Amino acid sequence: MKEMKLFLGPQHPGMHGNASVHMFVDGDIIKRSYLLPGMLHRGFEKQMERKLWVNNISLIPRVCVPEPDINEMSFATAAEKILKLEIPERAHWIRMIILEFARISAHLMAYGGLGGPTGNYTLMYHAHVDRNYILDIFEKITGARVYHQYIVIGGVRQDLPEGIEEDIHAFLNDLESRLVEYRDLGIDNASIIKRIKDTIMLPEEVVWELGVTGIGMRSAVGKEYDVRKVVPYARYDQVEFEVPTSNYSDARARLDIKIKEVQQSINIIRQCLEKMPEGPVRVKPGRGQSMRWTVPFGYAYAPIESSRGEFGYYMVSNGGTSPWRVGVRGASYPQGLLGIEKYLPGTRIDDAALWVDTMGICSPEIDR
Amino acid sequence: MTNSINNIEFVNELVAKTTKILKQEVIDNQQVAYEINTCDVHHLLSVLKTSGWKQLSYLSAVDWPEENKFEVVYILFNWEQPVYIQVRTKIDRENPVVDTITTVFPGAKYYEREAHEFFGIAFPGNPDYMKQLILEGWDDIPPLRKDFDPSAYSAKKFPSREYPQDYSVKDPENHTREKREARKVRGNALRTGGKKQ
Amino acid sequence: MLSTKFTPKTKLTKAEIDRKWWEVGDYFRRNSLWLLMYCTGCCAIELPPSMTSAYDMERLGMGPMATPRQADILLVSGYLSLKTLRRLIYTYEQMSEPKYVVALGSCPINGGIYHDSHAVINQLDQYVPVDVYVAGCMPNPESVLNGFVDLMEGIKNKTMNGWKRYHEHYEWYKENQKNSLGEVIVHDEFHQ
Amino acid sequence: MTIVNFLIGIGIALFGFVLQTSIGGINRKIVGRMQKRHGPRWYQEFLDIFKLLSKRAVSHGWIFDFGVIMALGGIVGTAMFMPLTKDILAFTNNGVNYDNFFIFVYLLAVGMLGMAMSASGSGNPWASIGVMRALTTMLAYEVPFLIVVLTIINYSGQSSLTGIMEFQQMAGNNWFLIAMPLGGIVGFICLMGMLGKKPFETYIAPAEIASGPMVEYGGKQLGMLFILHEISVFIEVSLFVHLFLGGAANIFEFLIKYFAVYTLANLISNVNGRFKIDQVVTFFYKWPLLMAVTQAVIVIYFGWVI
Repeated sequence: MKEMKLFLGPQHPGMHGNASVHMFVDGDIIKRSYLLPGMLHRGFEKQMERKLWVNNISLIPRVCVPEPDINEMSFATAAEKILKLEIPERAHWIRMIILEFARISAHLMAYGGLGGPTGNYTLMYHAHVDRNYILDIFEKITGARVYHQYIVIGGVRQDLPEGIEEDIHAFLNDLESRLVEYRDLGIDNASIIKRIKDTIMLPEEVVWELGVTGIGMRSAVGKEYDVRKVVPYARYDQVEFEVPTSNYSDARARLDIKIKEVQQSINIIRQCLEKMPEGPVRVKPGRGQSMRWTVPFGYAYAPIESSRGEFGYYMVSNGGTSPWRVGVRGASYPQGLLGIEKYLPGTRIDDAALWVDTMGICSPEIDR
Repeated sequence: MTNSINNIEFVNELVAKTTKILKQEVIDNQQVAYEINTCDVHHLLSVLKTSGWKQLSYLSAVDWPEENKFEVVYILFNWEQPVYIQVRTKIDRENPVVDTITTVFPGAKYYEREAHEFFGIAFPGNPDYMKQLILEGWDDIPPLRKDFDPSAYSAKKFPSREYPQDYSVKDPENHTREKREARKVRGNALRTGGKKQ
Repeated sequence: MLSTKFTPKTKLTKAEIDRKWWEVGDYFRRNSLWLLMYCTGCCAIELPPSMTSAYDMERLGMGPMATPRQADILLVSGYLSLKTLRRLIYTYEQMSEPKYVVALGSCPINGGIYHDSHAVINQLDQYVPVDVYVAGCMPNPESVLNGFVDLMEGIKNKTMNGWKRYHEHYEWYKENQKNSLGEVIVHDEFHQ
Repeated sequence: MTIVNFLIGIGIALFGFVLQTSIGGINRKIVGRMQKRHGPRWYQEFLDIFKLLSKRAVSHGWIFDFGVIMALGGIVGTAMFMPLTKDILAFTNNGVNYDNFFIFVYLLAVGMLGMAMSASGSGNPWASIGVMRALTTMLAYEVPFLIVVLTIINYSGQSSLTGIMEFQQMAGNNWFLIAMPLGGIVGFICLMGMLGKKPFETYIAPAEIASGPMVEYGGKQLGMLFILHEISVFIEVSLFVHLFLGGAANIFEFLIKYFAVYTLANLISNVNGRFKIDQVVTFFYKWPLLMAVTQAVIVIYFGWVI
């Protein structure tokens, strides 16, 4: 049969985000494929060079839409590394709470996204309900549902509101009790197991070849390669948590790790609420006027463990009021571009949407 | 990590043994930076890869128009001895050419394509580096160079909305005072439960 | 007092009959609006909450659809880069009429936070006609739903005529598209 | 055969459309409640269909248009033969009922063929993949289903639906679902496949092949396709009711059984994911086929019936 050309996206219900996978299929098997990125290109790296350090805080959350807080954290830590700035102790703990909530929200979205390619919409609807509760908590803490602009250079924007601890505990208990239900609807569901077990493999040598990080790497390598453990930022060295791993990376193992990580994030948030000291949450960074402060000359790379892997900002300052160069290392860059080119071929059309979903490909951070 | 200082010393020795270091910088206890000659990049990266720095985290460039140089940056990471290594090298801005490193790190393929697209750096050896990746039908100088002005490009290409009325603030002094007074009135109204005094 | 019983019956002209039928069609159209899920930008992240159980768009008879042929609303969710605009115009022209365009966020209105970016267009209604704008960065699910209710009102009042405008001023729209895009047809390595 | 018969037949097809569309709407509401939300209005499906009919159509050549009309005609023609209860059926002559099971098998194929033709005529690759998958799925479920139905025909000694109905009702409501448990289960699984419910929804699969055969339809053609779909669901569910649930003595019994069967299929569908196409085929050719053959052997050679 002749090779046929198919587009998965940009306008396709199976594609998350605005990117296009071009596939050449023979029958049902994909022979060649490419990702066509750039539909979400906004010129972030150029925009950041033209804005003040303060103004950039409103711009950066938009780099990765499903999980905006990692951008703020990465930007703030990179700048603090250049500034050699010590931020207040309480701010570290609040940052951790925000980051872990962002991780839960992104994991729930990705796990609910399993409902799209496999067709189990009930799972998707339930996951989005819980995610919406997290957005409500974010709204209480930061004032915004999605783009919080909460983690700023020198701490966090404001202290936690009174009485938020009860809300958080109530939600966490609720979510924890429902994780079993998520397993039953998703990865333990007999009809879905047929789709995700022993398929969409990610062997160890592919991980090293592409440079995949995050869940993909941990599920294949079987070691605790988590930036939070290996290069601890904030106060991750002072909380106890496990990094779930596995030695056999099929789609099911990766989704399984996602659910386990949600459990670990719940534990981390509980510990944070317990260990959090009182005190100020923000210091004034840099010198100069109230807004137009400067950052000294320097280079820094700030890696953060996002829900998809190592996410980092490479930042160069030349001592001015705005960054000289900001480079964004998208967590899904390797598997999104080279992975689709090299390892999507050989799978079936049915698997393409699941491939994109379980590898955790986020198109806005590839395009910037 | 208790042994992070040892790790950095280990890296220092390794890099010093391999190649000539132009400049060295310790950013924090898990991150170091080296500036080296362009011709040594390939050799250093392959040595680092065999020593365990198997992951290429990032590859990009920085534009320094005053020096008339591009600075190409490679960030490597080793999960066993957690040190981030930034390898930087400066190349001529007029004729920017760096040899590809896809033979060492296959994952660099798309980073190099992107660097070519946004800075115009050529990577001979990478088969596809000339192809456009993110931009489509680009008709100007590469956009991340410092002499490219996106605002002028935007004004030239995309018509902006014309507003029938100008809402911008003409007299900042007066404006802030008015605002402050309005805020005071509003606060008073809230404090007294909406009743006028 | 005049009795309505004996008023002479006037025969309806063809135009009037057409109008009546159109009104009947409008009732069905506004109660069953199908969206095209084209996530052009970041506002798409607020669509899942408004579509799923938290805000449940299906109460209003709306739902996501797989292909442009089946859909009624082209939902432009957020900023549009040049590359997206090219595909958006394809998509818009594929949809069957009557069709409506709803633009979410401030970026399609005037460029928003990306007003001086080299890749993002500033004003969507230069290229395709827009019926409803929902401002905000990003609009809450409440305001998204409010925008759709506005669209339904507009269909009832016959003010949502974007697709007719596109027919009437086709040359003008095409010229604008050409000026910004260079060429509307896609050329890249994947479209050999 | 008079004009009255034809009118009754068209009435039955219309009734089937209205019935299935309302029950489909109610089911959307039920599923909505299951997914922690309100769900649409119960008459939403009617609004959808009439809206589609009110839109302008895009044509992709005459095969595309003609195929839809042919499919709709074929399906309406099939529905005209469907008995609602023992007494309500269109074509009857001096006690001879023209509602043989094989009529439905053959006439349904006209509808399917028309749809396949039209979808291929659109020229979209997703559509041709969808059609390919739909035909493969049909091949998969037809074999076990036909074996079970042939067993029933063999056991009851007739292939007329009203006859089978009466046969079940005579012996004190001994439904074939209970009399032949294995066959009943196979019948239900095959019904899920026929309805395109979720483990076997492979040929629609919005997230994989962008709703498959329907990818190029919009406006009037899609509206006709929806009507076609509703009527074919009516035919398939009614077949199951008549063959396995003892048919109906009066119209209310029919409505209740119909609603129960369709809702159950829908609920099962909504907590499952969908299979790949090769998994659908291997699934049907493994357990359902084995169970159907076992049932046939038990019934035909041993004569054991509960």
